[in-house]
Amino acid sequence: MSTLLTAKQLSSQRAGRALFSDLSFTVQRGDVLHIEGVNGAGKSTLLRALVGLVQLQSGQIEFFPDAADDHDWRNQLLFMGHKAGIKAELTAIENLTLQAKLCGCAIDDAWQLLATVGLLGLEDVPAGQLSAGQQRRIALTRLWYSNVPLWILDEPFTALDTDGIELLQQRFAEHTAAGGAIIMTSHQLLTWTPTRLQRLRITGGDA
Amino acid sequence: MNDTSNWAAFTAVMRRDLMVVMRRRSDVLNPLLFILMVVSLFPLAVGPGPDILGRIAAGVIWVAALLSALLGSERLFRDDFLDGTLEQLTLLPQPLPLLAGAKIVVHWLLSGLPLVILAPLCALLLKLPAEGWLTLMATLVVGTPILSAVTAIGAALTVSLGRGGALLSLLLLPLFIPLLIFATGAVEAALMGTAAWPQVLLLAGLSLLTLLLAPFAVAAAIRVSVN
Amino acid sequence: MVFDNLQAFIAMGGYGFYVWLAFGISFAAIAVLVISGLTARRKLQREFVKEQRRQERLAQRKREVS
Amino acid sequence: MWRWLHPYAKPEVVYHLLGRWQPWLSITAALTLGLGIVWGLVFAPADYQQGDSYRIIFVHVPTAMFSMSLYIALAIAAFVGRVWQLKMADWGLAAIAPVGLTFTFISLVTGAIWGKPMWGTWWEWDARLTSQLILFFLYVGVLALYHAFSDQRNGAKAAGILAMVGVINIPIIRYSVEWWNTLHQGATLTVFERPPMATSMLIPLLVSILGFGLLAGALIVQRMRNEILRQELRRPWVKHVLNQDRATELSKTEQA
Repeated sequence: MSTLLTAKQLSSQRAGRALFSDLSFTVQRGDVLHIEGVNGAGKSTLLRALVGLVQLQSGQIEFFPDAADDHDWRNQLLFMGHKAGIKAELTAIENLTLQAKLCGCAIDDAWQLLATVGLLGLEDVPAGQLSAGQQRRIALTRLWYSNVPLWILDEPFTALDTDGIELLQQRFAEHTAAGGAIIMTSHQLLTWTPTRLQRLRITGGDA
Repeated sequence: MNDTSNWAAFTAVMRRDLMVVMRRRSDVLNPLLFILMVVSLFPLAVGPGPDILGRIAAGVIWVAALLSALLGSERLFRDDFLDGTLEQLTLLPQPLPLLAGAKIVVHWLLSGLPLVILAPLCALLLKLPAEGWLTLMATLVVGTPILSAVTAIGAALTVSLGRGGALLSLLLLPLFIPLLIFATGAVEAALMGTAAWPQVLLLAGLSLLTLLLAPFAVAAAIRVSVN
Repeated sequence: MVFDNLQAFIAMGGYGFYVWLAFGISFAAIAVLVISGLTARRKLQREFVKEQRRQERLAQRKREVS
Repeated sequence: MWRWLHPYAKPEVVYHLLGRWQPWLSITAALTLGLGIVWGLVFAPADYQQGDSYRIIFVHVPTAMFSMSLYIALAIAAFVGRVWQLKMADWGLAAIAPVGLTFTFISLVTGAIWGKPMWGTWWEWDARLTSQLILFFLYVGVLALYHAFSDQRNGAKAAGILAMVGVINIPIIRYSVEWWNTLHQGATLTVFERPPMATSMLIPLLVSILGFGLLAGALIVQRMRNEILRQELRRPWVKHVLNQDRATELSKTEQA
């Protein structure tokens, strides 16, 4: 199975205004699909619609069309939106382990993982006392321990410093090299050039 | 999905919520103090004579319980909605009603159970005659799960609105009326020396029915709210 | 016709106040409902005009830019 | 069933279909209701026990009847909207709720007004009045929730869930209130439980029941059409409809 996702003729409206219409694309193993567009063009809506959080007006989304068995696609993808999904009352390490438990992932060494994303020494500080970027880093540990093929990331670089962005891009490169695919939005220019990059521009609003 | 992963997700949701609340004990204590204060207002308002107080005791305790359930209900999903965990819950492969059920159980553990434990003190303050105590406790044990489950529906419906408070009471209080009627009716029957178990059984049945159906309504409401 | 004259009709056998109050409130409530439906349509009309102006502005801006 | 429904799920088609019904429905509603009320007020004989006060029955009973069935219709619309993802059903909910609320309000108020000369009090915690009051609260909740959302599509969905929860609760509420009423042995009120009516009273009552039913239909159709326009405001066909509206209005003002 090399095709992870096909989307056909997606159209959406929000509050009666057309956001995008007749979007079609295919994502295959190793692909990076970079969705671009101005503020309010409907990038987030598109990503949320892909995972079923928002309903579209029309269109068809199919996950893993080549898969032989009809397994649940929710197991096979990872979505991260604007909100980090981090509990302010819990420490970094608690957030990490509970999150992993929820998705049923096994972690070898949680402390090591936090060190990888640059949170060495902050493991048992309540997340509410950390900066936005640091909270984001806790959430991003999911990209290291969950081995699902398809990542759908809405502005993954938000609040990260240059080191963080660099680190994340390295992880992206590893993921695509291993046959994973990424659908993402970002206002930041990538300093890394994926081998197979697709750009999708949403003109949005009044188009 | 298999049963083990469902169970793991259920306990994971419960554990996380319990851990969060343990870091913020005041959220558990405040509704209980609220009940205690409401209960102690009544002797001051209607006079401390045991005949009046004893007659209205069960009603006062139950009304206070309803109000305190509303008081804490806004927070049931608010934080999860704001920090994005609610969104992540809906994306899990496990059935959402199951996870909603976990949240209802946690809510009951943190608001219903303490209420049951606090009830004797309230009954004492309101001079409830001894014949009614056992029945009052029984109605609280079987009735508070309804409170938690229905509150969860309302909280899930209004979580994305930001200002839930007054609206939430408008939605939920009519649905609590049968609970209030049967619970206080049971205690009254006990005080008059007639059998109270039919009402308690009825409440238990309602409780089961609510616990069975409410998770589905909560799940549907969550899906609307994260939209 | 069970009433002899208009006065008897209005008096309603002594229950005039209650009968006419009940009918009056009912009529008023239904009238409010009907009128609110009509004004809602009027309001939609206004909103629609506003929307059209907005789109004209957008189109104009586009022409200026290009 | 679903296939047959499908063409009607197109908002434009429904709008024009309802537009064809609306004048006929409104006219027959006005005529039937007028006939029923005038008959009840002027031609029906006075009651031998309650005198002329019983004439309140001609608004009280029809509105009380429909207040309940409209809530059930509300829940059915919500159910259809959820299961078949029919947005038209969601909009129907927004059209039915205000009508149901008004009918409940009327039955409640007329019941209280009727109670004053009969029981000597404006409000009695009678089982029927009480459950009607709770029904009123349920309606208020559904409408308040619907209007609390800025996005009406979400509002309709949320209100629909609440309506379904409410409709499951209605029998429980009714039963509990009746039980509560007998427990506390309130006044045994017989105003609403009448012996079989004389035909001369029954016929105008049936006519006004029919009239109120038609009225509910006409009002719902009116609101449904508004709702369709509101939801589809930026679609080309709505532009066409509203432009036509404006043209006829302008020509009217010119004539005047």
